[in-house]
Amino acid sequence: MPSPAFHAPDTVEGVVALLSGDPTARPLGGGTDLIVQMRSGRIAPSAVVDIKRIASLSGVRREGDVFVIGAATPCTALKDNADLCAAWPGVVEAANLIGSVQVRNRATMAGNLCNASPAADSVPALVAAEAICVVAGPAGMREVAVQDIPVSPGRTSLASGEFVVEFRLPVRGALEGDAYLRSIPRTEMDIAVVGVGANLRIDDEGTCTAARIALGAVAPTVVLVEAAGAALVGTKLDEEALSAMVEAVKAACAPIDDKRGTVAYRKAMAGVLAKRTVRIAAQRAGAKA
Amino acid sequence: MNRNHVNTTINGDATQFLCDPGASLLDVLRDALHLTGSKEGCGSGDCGACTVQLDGEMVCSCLVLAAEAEGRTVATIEGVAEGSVLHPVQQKFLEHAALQCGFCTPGFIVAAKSLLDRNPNPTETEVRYWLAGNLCRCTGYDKIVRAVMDAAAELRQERTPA
Amino acid sequence: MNAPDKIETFRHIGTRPVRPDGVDKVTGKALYGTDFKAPGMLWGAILRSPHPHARILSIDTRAAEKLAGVKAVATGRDLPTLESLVMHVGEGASDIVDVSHNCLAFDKVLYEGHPVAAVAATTPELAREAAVLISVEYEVLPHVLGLDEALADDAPLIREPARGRSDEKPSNIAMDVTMGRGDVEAALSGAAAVVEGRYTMEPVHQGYIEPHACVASWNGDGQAQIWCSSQGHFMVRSLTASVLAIPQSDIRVTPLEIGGGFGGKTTVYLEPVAMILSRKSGRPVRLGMSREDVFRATGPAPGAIIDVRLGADADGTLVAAEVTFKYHSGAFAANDAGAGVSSAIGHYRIANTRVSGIEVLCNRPAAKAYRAPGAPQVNFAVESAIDELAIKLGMDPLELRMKNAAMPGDLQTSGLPWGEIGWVQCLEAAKAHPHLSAPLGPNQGRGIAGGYWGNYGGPSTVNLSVAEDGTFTVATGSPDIGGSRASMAIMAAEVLEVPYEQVRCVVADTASIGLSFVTGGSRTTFATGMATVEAAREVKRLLCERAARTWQVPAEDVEWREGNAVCTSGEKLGSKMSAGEIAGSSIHSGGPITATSALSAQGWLPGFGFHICDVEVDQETGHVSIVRYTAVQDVGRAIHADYVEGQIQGGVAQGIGWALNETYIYNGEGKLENPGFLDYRMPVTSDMPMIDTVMVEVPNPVHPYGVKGVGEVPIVPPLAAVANAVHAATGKRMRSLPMSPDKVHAALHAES
Amino acid sequence: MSASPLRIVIMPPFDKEFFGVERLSIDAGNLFELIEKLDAQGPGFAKIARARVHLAVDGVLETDWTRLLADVREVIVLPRVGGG
Repeated sequence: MPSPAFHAPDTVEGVVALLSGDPTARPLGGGTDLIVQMRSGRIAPSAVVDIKRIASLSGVRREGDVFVIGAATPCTALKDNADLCAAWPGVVEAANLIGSVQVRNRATMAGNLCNASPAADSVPALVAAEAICVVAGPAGMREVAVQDIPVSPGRTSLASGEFVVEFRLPVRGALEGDAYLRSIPRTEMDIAVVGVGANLRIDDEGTCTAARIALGAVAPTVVLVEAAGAALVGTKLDEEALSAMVEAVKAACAPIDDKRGTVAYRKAMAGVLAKRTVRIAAQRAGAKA
Repeated sequence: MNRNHVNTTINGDATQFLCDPGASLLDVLRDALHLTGSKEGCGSGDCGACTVQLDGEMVCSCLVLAAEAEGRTVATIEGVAEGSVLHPVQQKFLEHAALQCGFCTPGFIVAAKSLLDRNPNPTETEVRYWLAGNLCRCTGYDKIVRAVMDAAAELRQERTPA
Repeated sequence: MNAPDKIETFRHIGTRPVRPDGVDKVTGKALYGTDFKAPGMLWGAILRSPHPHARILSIDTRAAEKLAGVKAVATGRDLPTLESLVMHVGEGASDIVDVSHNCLAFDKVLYEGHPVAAVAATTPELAREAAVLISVEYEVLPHVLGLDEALADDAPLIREPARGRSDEKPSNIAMDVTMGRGDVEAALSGAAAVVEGRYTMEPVHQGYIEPHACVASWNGDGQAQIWCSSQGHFMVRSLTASVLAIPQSDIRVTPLEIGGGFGGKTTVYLEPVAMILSRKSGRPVRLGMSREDVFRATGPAPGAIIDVRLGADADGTLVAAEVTFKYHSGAFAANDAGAGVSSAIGHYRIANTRVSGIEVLCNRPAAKAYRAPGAPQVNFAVESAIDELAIKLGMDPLELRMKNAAMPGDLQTSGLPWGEIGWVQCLEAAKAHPHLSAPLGPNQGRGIAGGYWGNYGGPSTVNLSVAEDGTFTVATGSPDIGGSRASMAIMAAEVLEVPYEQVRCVVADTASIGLSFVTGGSRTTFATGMATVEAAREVKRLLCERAARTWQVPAEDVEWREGNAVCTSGEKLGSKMSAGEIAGSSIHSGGPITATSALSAQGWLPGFGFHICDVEVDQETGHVSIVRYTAVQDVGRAIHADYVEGQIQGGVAQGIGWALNETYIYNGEGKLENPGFLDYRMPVTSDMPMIDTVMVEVPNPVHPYGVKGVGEVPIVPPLAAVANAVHAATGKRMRSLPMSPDKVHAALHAES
Repeated sequence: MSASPLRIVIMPPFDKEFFGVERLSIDAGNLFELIEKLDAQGPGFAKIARARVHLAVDGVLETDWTRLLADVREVIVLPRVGGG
């Protein structure tokens, strides 16, 4: 068990150079997954590259019509940006369900995404939000939809030398809302048994004009259930529409039995939580109950 | 063996140490710097017994690489009291008997102090959720929550000009 | 020492002073088992079995030994071969051969995580690296985890046929206990109402936050020191000496602060191994466990299959009870069945009873005591069945319990009569409590349950010495897990009629105080407290006697009042000498003043508790929230009221965790799937409400201050209290623990 | 010595494990002597008695085995229970 080298470059290029030169090197954000995996012996990177010394990677900022969230921003820091909280409460809440306050003071959404656990809390919310992440690599910067990053448990689509530098979310108008709920056995400190992110837009009449529903922990990766969104569009989010949405959600579930939940329970919870999540998102969008 | 040389500030004191690049901040605090007040209950961020403040934010020191402490400030349980004068959270833990074995206590005190530093008037629910990352197996949390609420009340009184 | 000193008027008993070890613990100064380091110390690591059951064919340690910085390697062959010897120094009896083989496997590994070899090196990283270099060749054997599976005819045998059973067919039954009287079958067939059910659960862990750790230093002359945290350093000395076949006096064990035990630190896992490594290396050696090691290789409480049948007359008189259970023993013989039998139905007066339990060997870590060991499991079944019976009879469940409650003089399951128990007083206090009549919200339900634990007395030694300034030091041999130093100081100050702060209490090492049994069995405040009171009374007598000789008056003319020796008659009438004045001149009055009390405390009494639990159930998700909880308990008399309440609250929280989410999860390969706090889900702060405690005081007439023992009772009733509340909220009877959301959901939506 | 032999009640598991009976009549001056005599009838019993056995004298647990048994009617041999 040789110790990894530790690097803390202060430029994105510096990180890319270190990562591209060494296939087992890992970027270090909050470390709340990486360090646990190193300690347990599950991974043995030859180098750890701390990205927190790069000023532009920490914090939330506005660039025109876009919120830019640096990849090294800890989850709790998202709450300090009132505009982000008002526009994307579901994303901020999802990120602030991970672990404990101690963990969230370190953990980042980029780490949550790139750990590629199907149960990651922030990912269904980001997918529902249609978030984009900017990836830096040897070939420069590219934009990728969040849902295209994880490919299977523990694996991402990032190429050698690539790492996520930021998330981009649009500034929101009125009549839009998002939400995230998860099922865990306790009230805190658990991995999601099921997670559901919802993001809606309605018109002045209360008719849903756009909807994205994403599920966590019911498949090898977080899944965007397009049929579920489609079931809501054009409706007033009435019981019938919600039931159709729930059926679409259940149909999209392909969970496993494991120590955290059964197939039957996960399917049932996906439906229950999808309905609850959509109701919260609708309320946030301004729909009449 | 490749070792990192780290300059940091611990409980207000400029501190230097050499560490294995894979060593956690907790390892260095406990084994190199002999600050054993921060405890290792799990090594995976699930028990909070190793809670310290890093640049003012509470973190599990088992989930921080020691090398990351370069140029940053670390505050541990050993720095919570001012000399022999206990912080109100410490005093209230004693008065409310909010500890039995006491092993989780340093982590709880650092976490509770972090809460009260930013929110001097938390509700019971806020206290309970803030402290959810700190496991206690002895007390059932009742007296801990009471101690933190009482410490908050005392801090509010201290901060209110007479 | 029979009668209480005074009736109800106490100077210190029942107050809530700050514990003497408090400041050290809130400032991080206190040294726990994991904190101690010796100069020149080596770091140890243990190689553990990846298999639940395998024969060790060979162990090759050469590569590890060659690694620079490695100073010693040990395997089971380094431990002496021992004759079977059953000892009772921890909690329950254990065979010293089993203790030895659990520290380091000899020829077979019996569970995943069973230690196979150990190394000591100059750094922890090197030690871990070296452990991995040890190559072990295993012949993997079929394993068995389940109770019924382990009892099947073709089950793999965990060990050779048990002693004394050579005439029987070999099986995995490690212990078999049956008690009872009367004709259960006849009574059940004549009963107006009968309920029966099977209740099940997997093992759960004590969950102390401090992992096991020790430092051992064993010199060439045979003398050794061990620094560790445990529930009893005399237990550590005795078991370590026995495993190593060396004299006990050659080992000095210094107790460090202990970060929780709950019964789980009443045996040795690491100390004999650290000793071997130290002897081989000539250096002090530290061994510690990771959290995963703790879950995989230290004693969980047994899981269980429990069958209950209860019968009652139409008026609610219980006429028959039959309880038959199987407990996991794990890899070695455990002790929970006996306590399970005596803790099942003794709280009710029932003419016809049969309670029978067995311990079943299987490929899991050896079960170890966990707070009222063996009692919560059977109590869950019995108190659930009582609830069901009340519904069947159309009776209020509290009235049913009151009608049948055992009283002093009634027979226990063992046939012995109950002493001065306070069960009825608990029920009456609960009946008067506003919680029982408080309104419930939607989806809420209220459950009640009662239970008890026998408690214990046993050997304790206390030395009480007087400093030259008249202040007092109490030295005990009982590790302080939850504030017992404060309780001892309170009792001594009460006897000596001095301020609490004038008495300080320490836990002395094995060379500095006489034998004391483990802090367990809820015995410390009772037994060590009895020794403290006896020593304080003797010191008081000595102080009076010194004053009498100083004044040249008969001893009977001097009394101790308000912390002073006072002359009560004659010429010197009214003369006073403080403890400081007497002790300050003690060098000229016969020497230092000190008293030792060494006793085997008898007359312990069981404790009874009655719990009221309100839950709210999310009908769609199956989540159960505890919204209100009240625990009533007969505590005998509370010495330090805060720590009595704290024991009750802590026991309730552990019981709630057991009821709702805690459970061992093994996969098909016999490997533990949840060896960490992430997936072994103990209650967190936000899971819990405040826990109201009601201390009922029915003093133990044998103890000078009426102490009964408090710590274990409160974990007994919560399992059924929660289950009965879930039933009240949902109409579903949960007979399998834990009542996790998926299981409650499945019960609520069985049709879909 | 007691006036008439003591009634000894052997609780499970010791009845089957050592004696094959549930009741015995034995003369003994104190509990140590009783254990010795029980060992003669159930070889091996003395060896495990300290660790595994509680003795109740006329219905009350007695851990002092020097206790004299004159005027005692019954001794119950029952399993010792551990605590946590």
